Amino acid sequence: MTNHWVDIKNADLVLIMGGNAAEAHPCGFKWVTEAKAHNKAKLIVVDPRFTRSASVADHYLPIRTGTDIVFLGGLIRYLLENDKIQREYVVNYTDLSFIVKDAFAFEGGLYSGYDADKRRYDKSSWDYELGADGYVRTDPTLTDPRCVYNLLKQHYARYTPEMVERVCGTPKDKTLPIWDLIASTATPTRAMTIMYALGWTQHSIGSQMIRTGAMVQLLLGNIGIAGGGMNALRGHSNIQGLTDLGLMSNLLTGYMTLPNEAEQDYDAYIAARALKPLRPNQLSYWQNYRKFFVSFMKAWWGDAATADNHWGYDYLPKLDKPYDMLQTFELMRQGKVNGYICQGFNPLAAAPNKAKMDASLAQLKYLVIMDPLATETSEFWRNAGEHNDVDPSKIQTEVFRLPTTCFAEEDGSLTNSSRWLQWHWKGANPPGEARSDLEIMGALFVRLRALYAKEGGTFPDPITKLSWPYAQPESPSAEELAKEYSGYALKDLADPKDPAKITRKAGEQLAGFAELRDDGSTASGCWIFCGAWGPTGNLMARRDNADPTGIGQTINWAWAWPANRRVLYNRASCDPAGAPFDPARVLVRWNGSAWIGADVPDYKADENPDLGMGPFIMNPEGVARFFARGAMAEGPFPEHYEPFETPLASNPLNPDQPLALNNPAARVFADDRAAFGKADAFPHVATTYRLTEHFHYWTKHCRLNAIIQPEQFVEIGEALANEIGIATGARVKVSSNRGHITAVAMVTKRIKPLTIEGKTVHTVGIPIHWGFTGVAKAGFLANTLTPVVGDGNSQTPEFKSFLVKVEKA
Amino acid sequence: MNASREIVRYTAPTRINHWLVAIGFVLAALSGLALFHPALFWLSHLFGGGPWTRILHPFIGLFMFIVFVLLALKVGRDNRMQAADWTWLRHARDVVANREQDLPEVGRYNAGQKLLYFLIVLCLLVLLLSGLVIWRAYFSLYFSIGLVRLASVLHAIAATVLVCAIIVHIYAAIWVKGSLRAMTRGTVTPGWAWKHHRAWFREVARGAAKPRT
Amino acid sequence: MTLQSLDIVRRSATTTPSPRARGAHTGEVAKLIDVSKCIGCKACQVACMEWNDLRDEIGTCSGHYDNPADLSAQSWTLMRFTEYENPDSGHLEWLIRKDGCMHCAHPGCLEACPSPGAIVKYANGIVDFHEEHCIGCGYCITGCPFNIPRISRKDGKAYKCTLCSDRVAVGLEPACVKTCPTGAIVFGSKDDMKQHAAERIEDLKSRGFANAGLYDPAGVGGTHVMYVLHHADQPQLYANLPAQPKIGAMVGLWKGAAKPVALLAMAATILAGFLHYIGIGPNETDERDEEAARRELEKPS
Amino acid sequence: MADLTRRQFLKVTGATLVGSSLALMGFSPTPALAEVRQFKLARATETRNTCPYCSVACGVLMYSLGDGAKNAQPSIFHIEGDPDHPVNRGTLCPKGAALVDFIHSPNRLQHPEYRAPGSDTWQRISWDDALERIAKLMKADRDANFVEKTADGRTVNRWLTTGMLAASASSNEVGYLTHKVARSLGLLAFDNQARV
Repeated sequence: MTNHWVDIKNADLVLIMGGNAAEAHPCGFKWVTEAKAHNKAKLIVVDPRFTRSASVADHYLPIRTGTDIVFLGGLIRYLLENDKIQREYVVNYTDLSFIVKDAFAFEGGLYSGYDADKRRYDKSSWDYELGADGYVRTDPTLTDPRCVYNLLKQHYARYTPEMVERVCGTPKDKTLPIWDLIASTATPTRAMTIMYALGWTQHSIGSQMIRTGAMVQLLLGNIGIAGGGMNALRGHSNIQGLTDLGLMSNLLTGYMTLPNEAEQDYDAYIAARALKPLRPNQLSYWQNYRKFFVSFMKAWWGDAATADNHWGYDYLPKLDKPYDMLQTFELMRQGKVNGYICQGFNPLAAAPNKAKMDASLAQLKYLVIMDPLATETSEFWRNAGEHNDVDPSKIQTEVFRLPTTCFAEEDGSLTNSSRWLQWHWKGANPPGEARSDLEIMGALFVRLRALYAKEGGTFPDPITKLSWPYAQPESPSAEELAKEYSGYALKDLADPKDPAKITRKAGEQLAGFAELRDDGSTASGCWIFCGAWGPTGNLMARRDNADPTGIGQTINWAWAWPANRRVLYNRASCDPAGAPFDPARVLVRWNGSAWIGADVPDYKADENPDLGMGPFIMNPEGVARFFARGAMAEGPFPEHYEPFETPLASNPLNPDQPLALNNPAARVFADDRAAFGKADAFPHVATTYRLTEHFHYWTKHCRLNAIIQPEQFVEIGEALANEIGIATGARVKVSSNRGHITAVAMVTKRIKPLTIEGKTVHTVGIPIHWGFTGVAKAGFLANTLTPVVGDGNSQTPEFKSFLVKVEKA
Repeated sequence: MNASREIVRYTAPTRINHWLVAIGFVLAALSGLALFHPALFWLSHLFGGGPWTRILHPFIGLFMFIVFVLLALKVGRDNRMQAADWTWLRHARDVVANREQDLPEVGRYNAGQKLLYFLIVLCLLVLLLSGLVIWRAYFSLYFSIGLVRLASVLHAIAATVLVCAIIVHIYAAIWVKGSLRAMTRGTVTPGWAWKHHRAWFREVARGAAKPRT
Repeated sequence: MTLQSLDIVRRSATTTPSPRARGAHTGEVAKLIDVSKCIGCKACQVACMEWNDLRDEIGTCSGHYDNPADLSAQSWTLMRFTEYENPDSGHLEWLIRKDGCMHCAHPGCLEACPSPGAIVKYANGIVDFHEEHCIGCGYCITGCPFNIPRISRKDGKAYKCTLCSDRVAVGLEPACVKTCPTGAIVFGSKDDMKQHAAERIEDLKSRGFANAGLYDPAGVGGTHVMYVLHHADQPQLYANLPAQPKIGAMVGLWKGAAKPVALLAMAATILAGFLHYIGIGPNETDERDEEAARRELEKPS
Repeated sequence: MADLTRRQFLKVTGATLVGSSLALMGFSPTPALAEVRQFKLARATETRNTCPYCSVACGVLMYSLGDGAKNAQPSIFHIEGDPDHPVNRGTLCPKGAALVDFIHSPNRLQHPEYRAPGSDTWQRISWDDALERIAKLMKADRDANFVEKTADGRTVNRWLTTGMLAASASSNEVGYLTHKVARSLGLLAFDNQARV
């Protein structure tokens, strides 16, 4: 979330699209009902199904799953054609005036530089035109045909309301009034927030859908303001924190990235990330990358990280390609992975194509499970009848299942969608012999380290030299670790302006990332968390909920990254001179000498606005990008591509280019491509989702949740039910090209058939949540049906759009 | 038949049957009244408390109904209304005033008894049917709440009528001396029979009437 | 006798007034359910079971969102889902109503209950069942205009929402109210709730629900659980919420007039017999009757 | 007497005729001292926590048996929302409201278990044996398959034959430690649930 949960109450308009906040985040959704009740806000829901969110919305529009870019692209066209944009905002705070290289082109659904064999782009043409001064050329009048504004207009010219109706199935006469309502927030005093979740991310073009939404918000001047923003509603309690901490195949902590194997030179690695400003006087905060990186390496390898060994640069593994989950399971299926550790994760249930997952896991020599609950993954080898029809005697995997504590039995912090780090306390002991993950990881590491110390082995240094300063080495405490990732001084730190003045004594906690140094004198395990445990103590445990301005900032409640800032890009809530766009919702303002207000300014705190520094300080441009440059796999502007399993034979936007039917830059493994189904055999469009009564695959183990939603079902519209001749409550078989499930049919008016390119398309809703362990009625894992293909950038599987056939069971 | 000998009015099986009905009635009435009116809820203590009263009452009722059916079948033939009965009824004031001399001769049962018979039959049928409908433990769930409400009222009305009828019945036995022994020892004196059921007395005297019940 | 932490103003099967010199310290309380804010998440169902230590059976999916399928001794509240295509607007509406005890000012259950003190009404308006006095007759079900109480199969006693009387007694809100994520359920004094409802109704009217209104049915003297409905003119749309609930005429008769009338009738019958005996006296068979009988018997036939 | 309805009045006047006289005879019903259920949290220990499900991160209050005395074994018996929390303000969704059933789920794992190759059952194993065996398996695999340099001489120091999926609900501290351990071993096939 660029903003935060409570801030939603400041919105005048709420667009829920690509998510179902009422269903998946009911307690956060309360701030939507607050905005409605006390801010006269209107709620718009765009979704293939009439959801629980839609049930309390002012406006609902149906849409075919996977076509959100068409709808939003149409909206962008509408805003540009009708000049419903916040001009002062877009001209000053976005790249609309930037000139793009002549070589950049888009034709027939493909951008310049496409290599069809590698399914990859050469992105060199996807960039701005630089002037002689080394800075990007701009045209503030927005008249240059090569400026981003005109390219954008040109790109979305094809996204007409008629095209939206043809592709999305959303009727034009219903769409236009909604677009008009959204356009009303282009004024500085009206704010719209967009709330989305996995309904956007779980597509092969998910990242681009989100970008399109962000572009709408930028055009309307809705980013950085109270009641605005692009608000990703993360699905799990600490997905945000674990991603912030870099628990991804290609990341280090704080969104630093692992080196590629080509990056053998440490300084080049830093230089590629410490981006120089692309416009005059821009902060380009990543210029400090070296400080973040060195402090990080000091936190991990302590004294073993020295300037001489480039702070242990070679202790880090280097990538030849991404090793995301889908890639790893592909390698596993090919027999190239021997061991696997699942810490509180249930991939057999959560990953696409269960049959492939079963086959992959069976290739392992050993599998280690750490979980509080009996997950399906831990029992993938167990024959559970039709729900998991495997032969244990043929599965040679050794499986270890280690019982862990649950939330109630441990101390620590979680980071929510609002980027708040909140401390929690242990209330009871775990059952039986269960142990915390800290104890397990600690004990495992200490054993490994001892084995390497005793026996030696391959490249033992990063293991034996890893900094492990914990009082009980087999059981590091949450407090010790929090202090370590927050950061502390390794030596007395002198004030750079006055070397005689010591600002921080050795061993003292740091107040924030501004104190980090690149000379090895500071340690911070995760720079964006720096200050969470500051010199005054654990700020994550703060519980002052005072909200003096009444706009819901509560900045003394817990601690938010970065720097306890609650609304990202809040500088953009003010005009270029530093006066708030909307005097009724002031986040920050320039008082002539400093930036002050209800929030921590997302800006240089004493920067005079007249000097022209942009509000998007992490970007070297200082402004937000409509033109993504090389940041996205598929191209600088979002383009609609059909899901990999589509009911259509061609992409209506690019009917003559077969390569542009699906995302041309998505990675698809051969066996997974072979497992795709076609519309003639699987005519119904399916989408999977959560129900509010359950959380993922956990709460089927909880009696109370099993009571309120006991048994697996699928939702189908009345029209489809009539077609296949079933009534609600009957059992149906739902098959994809990868397997089938049977479940109770819930026949509903809330799913209506859509007319797409003149043909009727039925949507089938498949709630997840059931499996072959738990106290709820046993069911099929919904991912028996789903295809293995990820988003071109994030490799998030396409769970939201695939083809099935529904028939009477 | 010897004049000095008493006349058999009820055989032992009939008497037992009657008293089983009577016991059933008393228990059903007491337990029913406990459930019917809060002022009488204390009666539930006789049955082991409220829940036991609630549990037992319908079974007692069923028992009473069954034994009553046996009795009613036995005495049914003698309870058919005849022309003379209507005359008797028109002289009800004389009956109450103990002036029997002006009444038509009465058979085994007088018209009042016959009416009571039919009233009890009716009440018990209503009680049975309405009782099943309001029997929460087993049957109520099969009926709409509206029907349960109607049945509750009918049950209460039928019970009230029955209780009143039985009070009349009991009083009659107290009032008409010599009646009680008919149901305790089975016999009446010839004078009693001659006075109250002369037609029946004469049948007995003719030897035409064998004690059937 | 006022040992209760909530003062009782009415007890079932009790013909004399309860002590009532003291008022409720909180005044009359009420729960307001704003159906237009409800997302049917069932948090209230869970919070209710969790707080009251109830666990219903794990049922099956019947092809509807309603789970469990009905109220029970273990489920004191239940979301009822209705898909309604509004003929006026052409819009689909998913009407979701939280069903449960309405805590009527004139409770039909209490009226019908034969067991003294098994059902009580507190001064603050809560109608509560005290199962230790419940005899399991189910008359409360018969008496309730909303079909709420349920008899447990475990103990044969009747159960329903207590409005968390144990929480309210110590100054807390009911569990369902506290948990409701969207604020669709609110709790406070009945006056405050009516005022809150008025604000909500105004908002709903501004959003095109011309018939939005408060459901506080007069037929049962008003309730301490009220609804804000978008279609207050058609309460039956919401899973057959009664349009004009009242204690049924039959229940009124059964529990009203019938009781004194019947006792009077019985007493009168006894009295009549007694007076008859005193006034007219017994009908005795004397020696003359025996003589007459003897004569007849001796007559040759 | 304002609340006395006509119906009640009838009862009072009409029916107590019989009732009161019987009551005088000692048949008065047991005085039913109806009392609300005792408030069950009066002295329970209250511990603050965060709901482990979605990313709203609602504040929860956990109530456990005992007052923290050494001889009392705490067991959480009730959870409700933290009214001070700025986001949830005491509310909880159906998952959060049911957290106590997660803590006490019959499917909570109690002790380490081991499933041998080809077996169809779990067998119990001690922590020491489990950790020892896992560490040995990992080391053997790492030592055998660790890539220090590529064929063209680039230093890569990666271990690709073992992978790890980290959690989605473990704390930042667990995540941080897990990352530290995983990367020090050279793992690249390392992800968390953010991907799915």
